[in-house]
Amino acid sequence: MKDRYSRQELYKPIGVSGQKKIQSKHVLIIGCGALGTMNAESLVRAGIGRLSIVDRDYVEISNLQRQQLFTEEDCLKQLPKAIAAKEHLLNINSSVTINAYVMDGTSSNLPPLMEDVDLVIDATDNFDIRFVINDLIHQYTIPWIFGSCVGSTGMSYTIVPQETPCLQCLLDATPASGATCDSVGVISPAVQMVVALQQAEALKILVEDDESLRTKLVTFDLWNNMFHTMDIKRAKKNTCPTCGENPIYPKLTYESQTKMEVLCGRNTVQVRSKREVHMEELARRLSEIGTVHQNDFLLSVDYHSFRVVIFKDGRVLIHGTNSIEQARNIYYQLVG
Amino acid sequence: MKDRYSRQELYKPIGVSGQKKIQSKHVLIIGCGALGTMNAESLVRAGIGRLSIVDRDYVEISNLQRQQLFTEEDCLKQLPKAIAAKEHLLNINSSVTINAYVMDGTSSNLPPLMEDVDLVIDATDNFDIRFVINDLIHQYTIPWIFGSCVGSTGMSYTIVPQETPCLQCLLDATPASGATCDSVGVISPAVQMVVALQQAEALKILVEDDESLRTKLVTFDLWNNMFHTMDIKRAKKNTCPTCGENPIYPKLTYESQTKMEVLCGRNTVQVRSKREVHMEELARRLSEIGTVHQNDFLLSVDYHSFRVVIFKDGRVLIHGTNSIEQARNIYYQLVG
Amino acid sequence: MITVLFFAQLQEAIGKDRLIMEESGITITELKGKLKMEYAIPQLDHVMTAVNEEYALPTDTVSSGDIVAFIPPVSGG
Amino acid sequence: MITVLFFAQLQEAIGKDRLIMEESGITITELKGKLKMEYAIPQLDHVMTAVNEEYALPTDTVSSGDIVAFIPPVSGG
Repeated sequence: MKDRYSRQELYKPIGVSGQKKIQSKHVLIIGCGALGTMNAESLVRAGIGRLSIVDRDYVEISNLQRQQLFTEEDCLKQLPKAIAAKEHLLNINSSVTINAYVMDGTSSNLPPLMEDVDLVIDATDNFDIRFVINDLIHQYTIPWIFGSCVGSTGMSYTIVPQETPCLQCLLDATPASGATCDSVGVISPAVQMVVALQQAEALKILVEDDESLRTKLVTFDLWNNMFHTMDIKRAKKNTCPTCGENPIYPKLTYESQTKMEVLCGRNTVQVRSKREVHMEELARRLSEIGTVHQNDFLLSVDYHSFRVVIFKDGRVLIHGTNSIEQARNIYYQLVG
Repeated sequence: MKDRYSRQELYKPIGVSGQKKIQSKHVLIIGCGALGTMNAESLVRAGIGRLSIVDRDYVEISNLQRQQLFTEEDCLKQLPKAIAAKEHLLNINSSVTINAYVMDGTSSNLPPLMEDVDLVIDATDNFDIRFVINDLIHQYTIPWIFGSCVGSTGMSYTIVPQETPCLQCLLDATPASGATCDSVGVISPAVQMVVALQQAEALKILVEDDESLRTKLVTFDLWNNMFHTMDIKRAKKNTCPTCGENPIYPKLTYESQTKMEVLCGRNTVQVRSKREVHMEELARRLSEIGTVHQNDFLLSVDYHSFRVVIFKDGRVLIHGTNSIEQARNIYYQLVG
Repeated sequence: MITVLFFAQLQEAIGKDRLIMEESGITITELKGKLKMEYAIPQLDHVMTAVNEEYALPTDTVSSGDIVAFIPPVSGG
Repeated sequence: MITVLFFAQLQEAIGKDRLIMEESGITITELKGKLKMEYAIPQLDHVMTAVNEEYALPTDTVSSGDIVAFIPPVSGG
């Protein structure tokens, strides 16, 4: 198998010594959807030493349009994404150690997974968890590569603790809502472009060529042929609660967590989040999904067999389920 | 299965009507290596109606580092790439019609495959075949999407007959030699970036949104963080032998073909090509592979168990094989 | 004259991906204010702003010839 | 003063990905000539040239402030 990585070893900035480094490293990918599967496949083909994957979902038919690795059979078997991915990844490269965690990553259960990790790759679908990761990687001093996509657009940015501005510096508060793939769709080239940007940065970090890291945030729109880079040095804040001089890691506190509870006997889950809700914007976006009813205090929309009611203070009721897992998915699919 | 393409139908420039168009179209991918497998997987997930794939190679261990779809088992079975790809693609989406052609695409055998095709995607690894494709798609009036990558760099450009400059306009002659993955290596993010660019253009063509097509040639280097677009309108030549007013399709003539013949009893294949050879450049590049011996008339290099001798007039001898197929691979791997 | 680029869902709100505006010497906050008067884009409060490919603060001033980009954070993945 | 960008294998020949040159009013052919005198880059005859992101002909003139890119065709795939 000595020729396996020959094309990577021939590439001078990696070489034989870089390949050895790659094979000794451990990467944690959080999320195993479109960005997660493609990042995972890329790293496994590249010969990463160890790969840990965290995901709470099961393979669904609507995933197959853009999520690599998964097959129709995975969907029929309703396999958890992390498990299905692991199986396919081992068929591609049996020499990689793969840890699959079927769980909803939170500030409570992610810390143990941060031990011994050289790089974290963001493949999540909402900003709640991204801010938690942002705090964790600063606490553990691990670089991470932010990536996101929707429609034909996407963005990526490499965050190195003590070097670059962090996500908190860039986005003062959790965005009220970001467009999600479940509301405006997504095409696979947008996924591929984000992964290309993430993977190039990942390889630089793994071979310890930090000087080559991109220092800019990239945004693109493939349908409109736009590619934009933004120098974000100015965004770094000394007072940042995550990467500033006196970090308090605000998203790791119990109070800041988005909480879900089953409302007894009502076939309803209640979600309490600290995030601000912009009602008009949300209404406009949800109107793509179904008829939105709105008054001064709340808006409601029917989504599949569920009825979702969103209050101005950020509280959300999801009627039609007693499952916190299911409610969480619906919540992030609609609110982002 | 009605939700299968929901994320693509939600994306407005595609929508339900665009999805129907995608499902009625036929795409031909020439080459099933890194660019080919990823383009194929992307189209099959997107629900393309019919996909034809042409490739002459077998899966090898050094492919697995960057070529999607293929597994260690394909490699052990030494499956032809087109066949292995077809099998994996059908597991992903059983509703797509896939034609796999295990053959070396040439100006003689490609014409029948051009019938009834809506789009051609370039996933080849040399300019000889690209110029043949360039002629064919103008003769048959089919758009095609050029793509190539090596190291951390790549390029892509969409060619629409009667609209844009063609490959012949852009590159007056076949480049003497292009860097190849076998000489300077390649990393998978470069592949992903080219495919992202190609697939976005492919979707625009398939849903007939020609106005959104990128009109520029893109070049990038992911390791050096460069992204460059070039407006190539000025390159269009009325006298172009392929896309000009009096096309003669020069690469479709018998004389222009690269010819291979077994030299009887010598365990050697001779290659005769019309292309110019730049000896210094080639020597420099081949020195990455092995010790190059050079004199005023030729240079020679040992490559695996073969000895390759390249003459100034473009003639090449490949010692150590009687197989034209094997010789052809070596030739394109080294000369590009 | 400044060029304003819009990304992601802002394009839909504006109806195109860029605007040429006859403005100069105004702050980012003022520019956003003008855009909000003309278009229904409430989410303009939650976007990142770049001027000539550099991160910009709300108080930064935009001059003629500048390229301003409004980049809403995208959350999907 | 012009900026010259190099892609793919040209970077290795030059030793970096860009050069700032104190030139103005010379043609692309002349610029290539100067580069070939200074660096061992024979393949400069087989590259595409862009000036300010537009395809350039060998006879085009480069002025101060221009960005010239030399783009060798990449063949792999």
